[in-house]
Amino acid sequence: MSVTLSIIYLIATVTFVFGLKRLGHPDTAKSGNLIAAAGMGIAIIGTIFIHDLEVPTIIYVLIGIAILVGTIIGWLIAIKVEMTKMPELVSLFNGFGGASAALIGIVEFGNADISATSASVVATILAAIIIGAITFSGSLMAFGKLNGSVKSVIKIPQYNIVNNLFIVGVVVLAVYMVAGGIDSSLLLYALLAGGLVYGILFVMPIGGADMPVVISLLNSLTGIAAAITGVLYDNMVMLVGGILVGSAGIILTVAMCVAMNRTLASVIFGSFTATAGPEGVNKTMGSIKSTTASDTAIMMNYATNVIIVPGYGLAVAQAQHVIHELEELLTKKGVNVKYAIHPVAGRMPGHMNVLLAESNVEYDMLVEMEDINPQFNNTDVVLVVGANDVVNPAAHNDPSSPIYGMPILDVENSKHIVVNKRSMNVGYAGIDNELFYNAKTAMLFGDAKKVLTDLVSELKNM
Amino acid sequence: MSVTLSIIYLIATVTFVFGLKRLGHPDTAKSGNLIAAAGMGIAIIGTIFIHDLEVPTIIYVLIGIAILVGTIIGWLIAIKVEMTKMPELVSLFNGFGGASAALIGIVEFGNADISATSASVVATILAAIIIGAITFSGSLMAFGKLNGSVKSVIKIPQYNIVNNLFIVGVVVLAVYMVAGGIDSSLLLYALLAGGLVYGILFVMPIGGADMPVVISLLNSLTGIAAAITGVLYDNMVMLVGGILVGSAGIILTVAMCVAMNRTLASVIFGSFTATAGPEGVNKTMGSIKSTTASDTAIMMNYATNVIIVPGYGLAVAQAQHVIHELEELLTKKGVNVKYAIHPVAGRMPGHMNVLLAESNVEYDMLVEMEDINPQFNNTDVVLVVGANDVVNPAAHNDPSSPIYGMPILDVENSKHIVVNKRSMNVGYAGIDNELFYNAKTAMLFGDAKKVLTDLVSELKNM
Amino acid sequence: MENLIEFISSNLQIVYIIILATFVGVELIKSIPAVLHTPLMSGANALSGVVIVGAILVMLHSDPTDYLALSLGFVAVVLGILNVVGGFAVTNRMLEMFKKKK
Amino acid sequence: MENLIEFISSNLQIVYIIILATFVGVELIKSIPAVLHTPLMSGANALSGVVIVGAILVMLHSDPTDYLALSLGFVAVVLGILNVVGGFAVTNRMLEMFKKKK
Amino acid sequence: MKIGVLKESQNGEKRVALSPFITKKLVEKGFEIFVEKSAGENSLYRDSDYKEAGASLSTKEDVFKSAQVLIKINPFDDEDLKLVQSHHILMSQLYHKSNPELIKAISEKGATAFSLDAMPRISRAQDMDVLSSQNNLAGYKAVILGAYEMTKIFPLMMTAAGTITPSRVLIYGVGVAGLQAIATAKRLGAVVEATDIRSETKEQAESLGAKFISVDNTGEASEGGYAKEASEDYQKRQKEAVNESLFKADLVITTANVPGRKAPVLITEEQVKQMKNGAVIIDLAAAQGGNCEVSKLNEKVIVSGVKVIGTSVAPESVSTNASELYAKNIYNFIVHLTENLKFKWDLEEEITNETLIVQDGVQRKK
Amino acid sequence: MKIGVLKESQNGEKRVALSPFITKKLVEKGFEIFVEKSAGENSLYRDSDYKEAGASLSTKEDVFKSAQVLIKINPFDDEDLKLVQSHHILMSQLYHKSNPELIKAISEKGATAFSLDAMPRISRAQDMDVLSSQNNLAGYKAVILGAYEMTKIFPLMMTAAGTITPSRVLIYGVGVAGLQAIATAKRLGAVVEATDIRSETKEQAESLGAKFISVDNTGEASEGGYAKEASEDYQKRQKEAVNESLFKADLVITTANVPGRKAPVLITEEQVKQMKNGAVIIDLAAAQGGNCEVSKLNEKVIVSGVKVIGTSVAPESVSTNASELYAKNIYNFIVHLTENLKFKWDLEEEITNETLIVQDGVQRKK
Ligand SMILES: NC(=O)c1ccc[n+]([C@@H]2O[C@H](COP(=O)([O-])OP(=O)(O)OC[C@H]3O[C@@H](n4cnc5c(N)ncnc54)[C@H](OP(=O)(O)O)[C@@H]3O)[C@@H](O)[C@H]2O)c1
Ligand SMILES: NC(=O)c1ccc[n+]([C@@H]2O[C@H](COP(=O)([O-])OP(=O)(O)OC[C@H]3O[C@@H](n4cnc5c(N)ncnc54)[C@H](OP(=O)(O)O)[C@@H]3O)[C@@H](O)[C@H]2O)c1
Ligand SMILES: NC(=O)c1ccc[n+]([C@@H]2O[C@H](COP(=O)([O-])OP(=O)(O)OC[C@H]3O[C@@H](n4cnc5c(N)ncnc54)[C@H](O)[C@@H]3O)[C@@H](O)[C@H]2O)c1
Ligand SMILES: NC(=O)c1ccc[n+]([C@@H]2O[C@H](COP(=O)([O-])OP(=O)(O)OC[C@H]3O[C@@H](n4cnc5c(N)ncnc54)[C@H](O)[C@@H]3O)[C@@H](O)[C@H]2O)c1
Repeated sequence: MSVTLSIIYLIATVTFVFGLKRLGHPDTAKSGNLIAAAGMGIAIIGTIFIHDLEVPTIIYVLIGIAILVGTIIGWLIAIKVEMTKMPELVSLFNGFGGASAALIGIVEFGNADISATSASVVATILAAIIIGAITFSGSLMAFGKLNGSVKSVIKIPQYNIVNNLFIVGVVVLAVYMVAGGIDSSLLLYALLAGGLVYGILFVMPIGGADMPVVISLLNSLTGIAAAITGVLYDNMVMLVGGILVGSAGIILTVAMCVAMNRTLASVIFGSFTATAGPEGVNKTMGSIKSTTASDTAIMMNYATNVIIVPGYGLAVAQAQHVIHELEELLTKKGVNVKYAIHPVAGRMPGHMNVLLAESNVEYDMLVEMEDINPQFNNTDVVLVVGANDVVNPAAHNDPSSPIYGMPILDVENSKHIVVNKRSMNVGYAGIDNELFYNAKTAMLFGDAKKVLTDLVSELKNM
Repeated sequence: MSVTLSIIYLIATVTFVFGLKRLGHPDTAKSGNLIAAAGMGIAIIGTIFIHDLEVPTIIYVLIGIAILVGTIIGWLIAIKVEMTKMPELVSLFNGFGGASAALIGIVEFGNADISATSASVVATILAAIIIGAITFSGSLMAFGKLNGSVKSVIKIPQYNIVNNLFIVGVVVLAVYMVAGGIDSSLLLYALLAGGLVYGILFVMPIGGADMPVVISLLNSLTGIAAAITGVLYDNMVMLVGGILVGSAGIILTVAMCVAMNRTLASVIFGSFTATAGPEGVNKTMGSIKSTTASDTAIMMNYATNVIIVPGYGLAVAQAQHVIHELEELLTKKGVNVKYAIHPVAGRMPGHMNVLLAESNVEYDMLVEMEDINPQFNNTDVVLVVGANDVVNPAAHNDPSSPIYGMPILDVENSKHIVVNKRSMNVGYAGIDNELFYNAKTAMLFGDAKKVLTDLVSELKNM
Repeated sequence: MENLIEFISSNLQIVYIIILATFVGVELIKSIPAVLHTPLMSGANALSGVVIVGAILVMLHSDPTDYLALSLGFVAVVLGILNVVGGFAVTNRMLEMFKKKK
Repeated sequence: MENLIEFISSNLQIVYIIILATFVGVELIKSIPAVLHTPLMSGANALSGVVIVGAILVMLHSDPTDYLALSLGFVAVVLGILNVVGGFAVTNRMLEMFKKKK
Repeated sequence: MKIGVLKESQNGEKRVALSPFITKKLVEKGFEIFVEKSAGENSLYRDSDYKEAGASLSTKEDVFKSAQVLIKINPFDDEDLKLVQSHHILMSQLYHKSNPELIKAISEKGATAFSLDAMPRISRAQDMDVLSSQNNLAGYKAVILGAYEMTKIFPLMMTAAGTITPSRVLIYGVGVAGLQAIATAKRLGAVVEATDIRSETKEQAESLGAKFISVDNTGEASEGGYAKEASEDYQKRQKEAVNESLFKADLVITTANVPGRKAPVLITEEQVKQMKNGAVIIDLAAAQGGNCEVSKLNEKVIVSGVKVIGTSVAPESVSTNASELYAKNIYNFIVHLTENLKFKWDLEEEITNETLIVQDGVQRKK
Repeated sequence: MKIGVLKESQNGEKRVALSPFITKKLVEKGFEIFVEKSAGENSLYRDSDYKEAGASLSTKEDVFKSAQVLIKINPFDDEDLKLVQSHHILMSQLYHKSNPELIKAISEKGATAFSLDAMPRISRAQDMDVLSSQNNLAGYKAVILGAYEMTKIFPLMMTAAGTITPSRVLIYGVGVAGLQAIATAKRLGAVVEATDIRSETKEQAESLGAKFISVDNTGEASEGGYAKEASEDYQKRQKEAVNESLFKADLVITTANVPGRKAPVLITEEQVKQMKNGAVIIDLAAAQGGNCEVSKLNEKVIVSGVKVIGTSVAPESVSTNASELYAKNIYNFIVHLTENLKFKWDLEEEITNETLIVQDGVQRKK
């Protein structure tokens, strides 16, 4: 390989590392993405133009067309699709990558004289095909599920066993081919089909909420497929890039499971036991969305206006000092923070005042209900801490509710609502709260003191 | 190379990575060290026994003797030396490593047929010799300085220029030898001597307080020398291990500079401007030692008894809520925490009580002076926050002092004392405080609120 | 097993590269905020499109008359570049929310 | 410069290994508490004693009559092992303070 | 609609039912307001303030003549009753359960009367709830009064002249007044303990920094957020649980009430005698018979070194705030009852139904 | 050595110079203590408590007869002076600069007298400093008194019946009393502002949560931690800077003193008239002439709706704590002056030198 190309690949590899590194922090993520993209760009261009092969023009033209077509389509899809459809898009693209790897494998299998080729090369080719196929069909399946076009969830009890037997079969076949140096396109297509089927079988039983984890896992697999192809061509940028994606992807997958309070095993194999959905979800009101301290922290960090709604739970948790710390921290970061004080928040008149005065919150940060209600429109994030009845829209909407007619804080008008409480339990009035099921609301479960402390640490690390 | 040995080296390399990783956290550091040591052990044993050379027994015997002698001496030195002498010991050992690399280079230079050897191999050999020599003499110099046996500090103004010219000369000579394929032992010894001299020249002007930084830098160099030798032998464990040490060492060096509030450049080149020593050091009282929030946090984390001494500065910083958070956190970690309340701490009677009550510190955590004074003996860490006069031993020792005769908190009896204040400024009584110059005392400079907040974050990450 | 050992000994440096790259990947991603999980997944996905390099190589090496290989290669390039371009573009859009204010 | 390029192209995998190992080293050490600086330096120092492997190789390869090489190699082994053993032992002692209580 | 504001006649009372600020708001809504001269004096409102707000000032007689709705804080007295006519609508705290004569007198006149203390404790009535608004202030002032009467200070202080131990404060009854008393005493640095028959108050007391003394309350139940009368057995258990704290307390504030009944006796004379020399008891339930056996309304009794102060007038002593809040309650109440400046007389509606005691001479509630 | 404790005779005074606890400590050291009957009564100490502590109880005459050292809080009065003999050593606050007659009378008796208010403000004297220990309590009690007298509450409260704005408290003089007043008012939730002639007090006031009103004080200086008398120019600047806050204040507490002089007048009658209706001024400097022009010692004057209360007796109202601290000061003082139960008469030593006003009939200090 030419030295120039080697150096280009080296540089591309380094951009991948830096890109990934920068993607890990909100402030640098954008530039990280661009750096990696640039590296990818030079790697592609270098590959096309720097070599000492005699390549007929037609091939260049074909490559050019392929790249042009792919670029345009990819670009259009990416910029047109709604934000909420992003995860399925990622899945789709990932499937394409897998397919590409599988196709390469197939071509190379055709090109090679299998019986004469070293076992390790054959193994590499077959691995690329199987893994590529799995990621392709698996990703498409995930895409379909997220998309809503695939709905079926298989409910055979011994499903996992069947599933695992199947993939073992595929691997055995591959080993057989490698060991025997068998050059049979029939078997090859059997392998390919096996990979494709397994991808579907693998993803099928997993619930929709777990899809992101699965996509991440499949993504990691695509990385491995790319790395294997890299070994095939002794191509370092593919090898290292693929491994980076593979290892980072696995770690990311685990992190996503942790963030969802699940284990990877329970996502993949527990698909049957965990169909009930998170506890405390009210059937008639729909489902709740829960969030984490780090997500909330980032949301607040990048917000312009934040309103904190304290309630009785703040007093129970004795979290007044921490909330003041949070407010100070946000203010220092240039966020406008205010407290919305509902007249009957807490359990005695002025409860919130006493509480917040104790932690020396400035009096002019506390805003009365009538004054703050018009401001919610203009608010990026409302953080409700241990309040419930005072933000319950039933007071407006439900004449049969015991709190009907009570004025409430109109937090629903703001862009995002984060509600911290320990559970889905009711407040003083003993009634459910529709707000928690609002599409804009994310629940941040936990004792207020603990949760706020976490928020503060997360914010400090930004 | 035999596969077994390759795998052993691979394992050793992995242990190095894990070892380094674990060394980065206090809870795992010990095991990290042991893991790395184990890896090193198998690499050494593997090297001796797994090969297909015909080696006469005498050489095995010699190797055995060398290893035995080195092990015994190294072990004895390591376990006998006082804790305070550790840094110089590290320097000494590091020098030995460098010397070893240089010796290898010399032998290989002798073995090789230079004019027939590829330039890159010759370059590698010479690089090992020069770098090994620099680390050897530099480390010994650093050892001597820390030791007190070398005291001279050169004060020639254009020193840096001379110094840099010298090393450039050495490098030019080496390049000349590589390019010309010159096989002259005379030049070789000139190179060796050049490296040795430069090591001395390099370390000589640097002040004693900066020695740890220099040692870390030299250590990093030794790593690079090892890596170069690895390239020479196409030996992966040396290569990767050396690079790991080299890169980790550089980062560590920079981190040490940051922790000392200096730049690497100012340590190496600024040796002449910064001879005055840190500001605010009282000539008659000796020198102060400053510390960081992370060090203090670790000390407290591993302490059994901690006493907090609040003073007027705590009130000025309005850090009462944070100190309560710190105290709660420590208590949760199983540390016994108490506050020592001096009767005239602050600026009004009961100032500390008012302050700490505001953050809801339990009354029974506050201990009066007479009751707490006997307990300092038994205390691992005293954290003095914004107090000064009330812990000034002049009240006991100096009849001419305006506070002579005032009872004080006997913090000096505890094992470690950490004093947080913003500067070396005096307190209410307007007098210097000997405590700050005590060998047991470390100053933690900064506004109390900021410093305590940092302490809390550090502790949370443990 | 034997094969593995053989592979290791004949591709020793590759093995080191794989191991070290794995460490790098793991260390880089170890502790990132949950809100970045999706963008990061998306970015990593774009990177996995590096397989396009292989697809291009397939085409470059193809005999212009080997239509099967050519067309498979063509499809592989299209899919690969889709993965790359789409992946980076989507990631970029996701990261819009982290625009610095002030 | 030319030499460098030549080296890179002929030792491509080594270059990758060096770069990746550098990343690993940097990422591992990036953010460690100051109190661990000294033990870490000491631990890294012990690791740099890996040069002993080279010293052993020198001796193994020496002609038993080449007294110069042998004695230089001998000294190199002694110094190297001193670095290793002393380094790990000192590090271990420094880390005594982090004994877990309870 | 014409609204008349009467000057409070009860001894020591300093509040007034309507503040100039609220007067202005009512006038803006179209109400006509007649204020008895110097009605606001003791709450620091000048007659001129009312005039500026758009009210007319006149004598009591003229107020009765001009206005249809008459508002007050305390129950209407004999002098008022003389002036009441059948078209009048009276609004004040009537305490109708314990004041049957008054209700009878009003009925006989053929008039209509709302009692604000009968306000149901439901969420949407919270802004008309005078008991809450006034008890809240009472809780605060009880602590101030206690701190004023004591010969000790509240907070812990470690000084050069020795350590002053913090005062111990014990609160009986963790309702509105009790909670505010806890909060205020805690702020001042006292060690606060509290007890209540309703077990849900434990968390509430703790949320304000008090230690709650739990008494096993099996067999007792609360009704719609109020306490029921306690059984004898409970009283015994309560004494056992609380005595230790009581005998160490420097200040005791009692706020326990059972709506519509005599207040429970929680501290007997015998217990008082075992208390610390110099301790102070503030009995906020004195008007309802007192939680302390020896307390007398509006008197300071000293029993073996313990000062027992029976009072219910605490809100009067913060008359400015108390009047503001009462006025806001009245405002919300009137706005709730009327539409286009006319009463809706929606008797199906809970608030109207509960508070309307006498309608056109017919007594609706007992 | 025999020490006699006299009952305070000054009107309204409730303290006593020695507590039973300290009595016991002195007895344990070997001192003999004679206590006038019922001396501790108003501080809640019973005669029996003293007896248990090892003191003898007797009449005033007998105390003078038995004891050599006589201790008190307030200056010795005429009745005391009749009983004084030349061997007596008197200890109390004598305020010798403003009480020349008293000093003369003592000198004429040929007796010896220490004045505790003359204690130098040096570090090691802090535990004998009665001004600090008593002013500290005065600062606390002044706020309680103010809160008691006001018709508003201190804290901000957002309630269903509307929002109560926090009270605004203004403190003149940020010495010992002023600081404690700031702390106490702040705790109760008021918005606190403070001013002082000494600029170093800014940081101190802020460390307790008050806003400091800075007055340009070039030209003024302090001596050994005390303020000097302010120039007229300063007074003008001060009024300008503070007036805005003064006219908005609900409670004003003045504590400004210049040692050995009449207290500076900081609030004129004209200013009082511009203040809020219902505001309260507590003038803690009333005994030194008062910081407010209209204040009268131990009286409540009402000037155009503003209550002005001149008092210096605040510590008496927390007599238990005040007596404890005073006793501890006296204890430390006696321990300091004696060795083996005998006076050291070390006149070189600063504390002895400064506090010993009359020695054997010779006046040492003016
Ligand atoms: N202010 C007054 O004067 C007064 C007097 C009497 C009654 N009320 C009534 O009290 C209610 C006040 O409304 P609100 O919104 O303040 O309170 P709320 O409706 O009672 O809700 C409080 C919420 O806080 C959560 N919580 C409790 N402890 C917590 C902890 N440690 N950490 C995090 N969350 C915690 C609880 O949910 P989890 O259990 O799931 O955590 C609960 O749902 C109104 O209904 C009002 O009418 C007020
Ligand atoms: N308690 C009383 O009643 C009373 C009354 C009057 C006088 N005094 C006197 O006051 C003194 C009290 O002793 P103390 O030890 O409490 O106080 P101190 O001796 O006055 O020392 C306070 C220290 O806090 C530091 N500091 C100030 N602001 C800070 C901040 N924001 N963050 C961190 N540190 C800060 C200052 O050093 P930097 O500037 O370097 O930060 C200063 O040296 C005694 O001398 C006592 O006699 C007491
Ligand atoms: N939701 C609303 O609209 C609303 C409005 C105001 C008050 N409230 C609630 O109503 C409840 C009662 O408030 P309140 O202050 O008017 O009550 P209250 O004045 O009737 O009684 C005060 C307290 O005394 C307690 N008590 C009675 N007998 C006792 C005994 N034997 N021993 C100990 N304690 C005894 C009661 O439990 C109550 O907590 C409170 O919980 C309050 O929060 C609700
Ligand atoms: N180091 C010690 O041993 C010790 C002991 C006790 C007190 N002190 C210090 O002594 C100082 C004085 O204490 P004090 O309370 O007894 O003082 P004080 O009673 O004499 O005066 C009270 C305050 O009034 C202020 N003042 C005087 N004239 C004023 C004017 N015209 N305008 C505004 N303010 C005016 C003074 O500056 C002082 O702060 C304080 O700083 C205190 O901390 C020191």
